[in-house]
Amino acid sequence: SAYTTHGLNSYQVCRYSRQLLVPAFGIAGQEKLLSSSILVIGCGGLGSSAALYLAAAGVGVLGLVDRDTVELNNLHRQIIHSEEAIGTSKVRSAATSCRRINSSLSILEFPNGFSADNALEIVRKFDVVVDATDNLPSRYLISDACVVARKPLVSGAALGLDGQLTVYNHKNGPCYRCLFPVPPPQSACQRCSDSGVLGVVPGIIGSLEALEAIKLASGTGEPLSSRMLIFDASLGRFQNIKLRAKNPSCVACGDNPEITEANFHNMNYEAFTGV
Amino acid sequence: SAYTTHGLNSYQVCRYSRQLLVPAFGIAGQEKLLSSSILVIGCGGLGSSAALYLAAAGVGVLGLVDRDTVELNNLHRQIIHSEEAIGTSKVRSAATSCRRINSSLSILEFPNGFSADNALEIVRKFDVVVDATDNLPSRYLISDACVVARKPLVSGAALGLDGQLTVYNHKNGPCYRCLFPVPPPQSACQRCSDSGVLGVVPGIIGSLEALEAIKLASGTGEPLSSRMLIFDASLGRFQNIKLRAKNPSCVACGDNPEITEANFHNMNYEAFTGV
Amino acid sequence: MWAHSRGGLELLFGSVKCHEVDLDSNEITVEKLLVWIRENLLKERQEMFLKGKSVRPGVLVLINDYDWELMGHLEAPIKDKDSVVFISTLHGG
Amino acid sequence: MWAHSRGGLELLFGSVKCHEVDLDSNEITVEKLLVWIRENLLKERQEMFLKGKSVRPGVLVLINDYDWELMGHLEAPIKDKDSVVFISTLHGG
Ligand SMILES: [Zn+2]
Ligand SMILES: [Zn+2]
Repeated sequence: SAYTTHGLNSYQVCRYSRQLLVPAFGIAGQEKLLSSSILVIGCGGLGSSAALYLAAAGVGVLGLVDRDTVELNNLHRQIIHSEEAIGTSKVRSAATSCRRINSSLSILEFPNGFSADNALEIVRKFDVVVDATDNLPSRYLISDACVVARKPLVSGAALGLDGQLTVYNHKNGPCYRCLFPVPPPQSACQRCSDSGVLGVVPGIIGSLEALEAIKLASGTGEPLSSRMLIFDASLGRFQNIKLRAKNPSCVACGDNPEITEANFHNMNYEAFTGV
Repeated sequence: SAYTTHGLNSYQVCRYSRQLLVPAFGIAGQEKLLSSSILVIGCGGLGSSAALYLAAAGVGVLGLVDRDTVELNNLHRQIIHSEEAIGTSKVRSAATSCRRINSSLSILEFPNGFSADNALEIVRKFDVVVDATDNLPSRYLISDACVVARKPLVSGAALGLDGQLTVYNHKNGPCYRCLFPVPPPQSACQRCSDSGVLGVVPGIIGSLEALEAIKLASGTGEPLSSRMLIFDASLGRFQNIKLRAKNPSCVACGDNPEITEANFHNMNYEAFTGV
Repeated sequence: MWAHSRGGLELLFGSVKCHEVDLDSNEITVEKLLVWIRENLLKERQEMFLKGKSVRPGVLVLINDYDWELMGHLEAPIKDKDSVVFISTLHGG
Repeated sequence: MWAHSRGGLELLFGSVKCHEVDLDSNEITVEKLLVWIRENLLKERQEMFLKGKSVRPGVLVLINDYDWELMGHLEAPIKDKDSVVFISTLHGG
C-alpha cells in the first residue's frame, strides 16, 4: 500500500490525515509541503493568517520577517498576537503562536526586517516568498529580490474594504515591476496610509496567500500567476482578472535586466518610491 | 468633534483605531458591533477563523457551540486550538484563544452542542448566527431555528478544495430549505465525509463568514443575501451567484409554515436527512 | 455552451470540471440538456446526479451565474455561448 | 458601457463605484473614454487619476476582466456592453 512507501511517519499521517484524503493534494502533496520552505515577510494583518495556516498545514521551514513590536491597535486584525505580547517582537510572538499549533515546525526568525542589504541572503533560503507587508517600498524591494533570486512571490494587499491577491515571477507571469514600472505619485499613497482597514479583510487575503503558497510548494492546482483576485468586502464579491505576461523589457525580469545581483545592494527603494 | 459624543472609551478608540478610520464602518459601525451578539455554531475548521476574527473585531457577546474535544487530526486546519488543548473541550479551548486576543469580550460557552431541544433557547440570545458545522442534519436544524427565532444566518461550507458561502433568512432572501427542500440521498453524502479538506480552505470560508456576520451586525455594506460565493481553491477562483428569493410555499419560512415554535422540539433532523 | 460541475460532482464526469457541448439547435432547455448529459457524459451512478427528469436533491443549477429558479427551472433556455454549472451543496467544515 | 472604480479611486468620483456611460458611437478607445471621464466625471484632483493621456502610475485598467495591456492599451476598443474597471494598486496589510 501507499502507506508503506511514503516518507510520512505515523504521527504525520495522523496529524495531516484529513488533508491526505484530498485527491488533488494527497500524500505526495503533503510530502512536498513538509520538505519545502516558505518565507512570510510581515507579521501583521496579512501575515497573521498566512503564517498560522502555513504552520498548521505542515510546511517544513517557515521564515518570519518583521522588525516591529506588537501594539494594542494591531489586535483588531493581527490574530497571531495576543494581548500579553504587546510590546514584544512581532516575529517572536508570531513564532510562539505557530509553535503552539505545530511544535514539529522549523521556524527561522528575522526580527531585523527586510532591506536591500539582507534581502537576497534571506530570500535564497526559501522556496516560496509571501509578501505580507504594508508599504510601497517593500513591495518593489521584495519583488526585485524574488526576481534576482528566482523565487515565486505570493503578493496580497488590503485596505479599507478592498483586497488584492496575485502571484508574481512565476513561469511566464509578470513581476511587480511589469505591472507597475513607475511608482504612484506620493499624493496617491499618503491617502492610503490614513484610511484604515476592516480587520477581517487582511485576514481573508492572508489566508488566500497561504493557499497560493501551499499550492506552489506542493505542486497543487493552478497558481494565480498572470491572474489577480480583486475583493470587494462591502459587496462580498471577487473579480477574477487576467493579467499581462512578463514584459521582455522589464528592468527587473526582462531579457536585459538593469537590476542584478551585482547592483542590488545599492538600490534605494525609499528614494525610488518617494516615501 | 465626533470623539466627544460617541460611546467608545479611550481604550476602545485605541484598540479599534484602524477600523474606525474606514469610512463605511467608522465609529457608528464599531459601536453597533460592540453592542451586538454573534453565535458561532461549530468550533472546527470554519469556526476557528470565524471566532478569532469576530473576537478581534470587537463583537460585544460571542457565543461558541461545540460538544467535541480537540484531536490531533484537527490541528491542520483548526488554528484556534493548540497542541496543549488536545483532549479538552473545543468550546473551552476556543474561548481561551479568543480571550487571549481580546480580554474585554463577553463569551457564552455551549459545550453540550446544538439540538432541537436547546436550539431556540440558544439562538434567541443572539443577533446573528454563523453556521460553522460540518454535517447535513445540523444545517437543516440551524436554518429552521433561525427562521423560527427570526435571526439572519451566515452559512459556510468547505470540502476538499471547494468552498461555499451565503446568508440565509435575511430580508427577502431564501432560507436553507428554500434552496434545498429535499435532503440529498444518503449515497451523495457518504462520499463527502470521506474526502477530506485542504486546511486553509475552511480558514478562508470561515474568515468570509466573520466578515458577513460583522456586516450584518454593524449595518455595513451589502450582505450576501440571495447571493452565494462559490470558491474553487484549485483555480483560485470565486464565482458570484445570484440566488432565488424566499419561497412563499417553503415549509420553514413560507407564508404558512409547517415548522413552528410549537412543534420545533419534535423535529428529528437525523431521521429527516437519513443520517 | 459550457457545462461545469463542482463540489464533488466532477467525480461523476471522470474528474473533468468543464465540458464543451455543441448544441444541435440554437437553443435548448435545461431539461433537454440533462437528457443529453445522461446519454453522453454520465457513464455510471446516474442517481448521484439525476432524479427523474431533474437533478437530484442537493444539486443547484446555475445558468450564467444565475440560480435556474430565476430562469425557468427545467424550462430555462440555454443558448450557444451560455455557461451552465451543476454544483453539489457542501456540508463539511 | 459601465465604468467602475476600485481600491480608493471611487473617492474621486464622489464615492460612486459604478457609472453607466452612454457611448455616442458604436465603439470608442480607452484613450477617448479617459478624455470623456476627465470632462464629465472627474471634478477635481485629476492628477490622482490621470497623467498625460493615460492613467497615473499605480492604476490598472481592466476591460471585461482583462488587463488592458492584453487588449491594446490606450487603443483598446470599448463597445456598448463592455465593463471597464479602474483599480488602484493597494499596498496596505
Ligand atoms: Zn518584470
Ligand atoms: Zn425557506
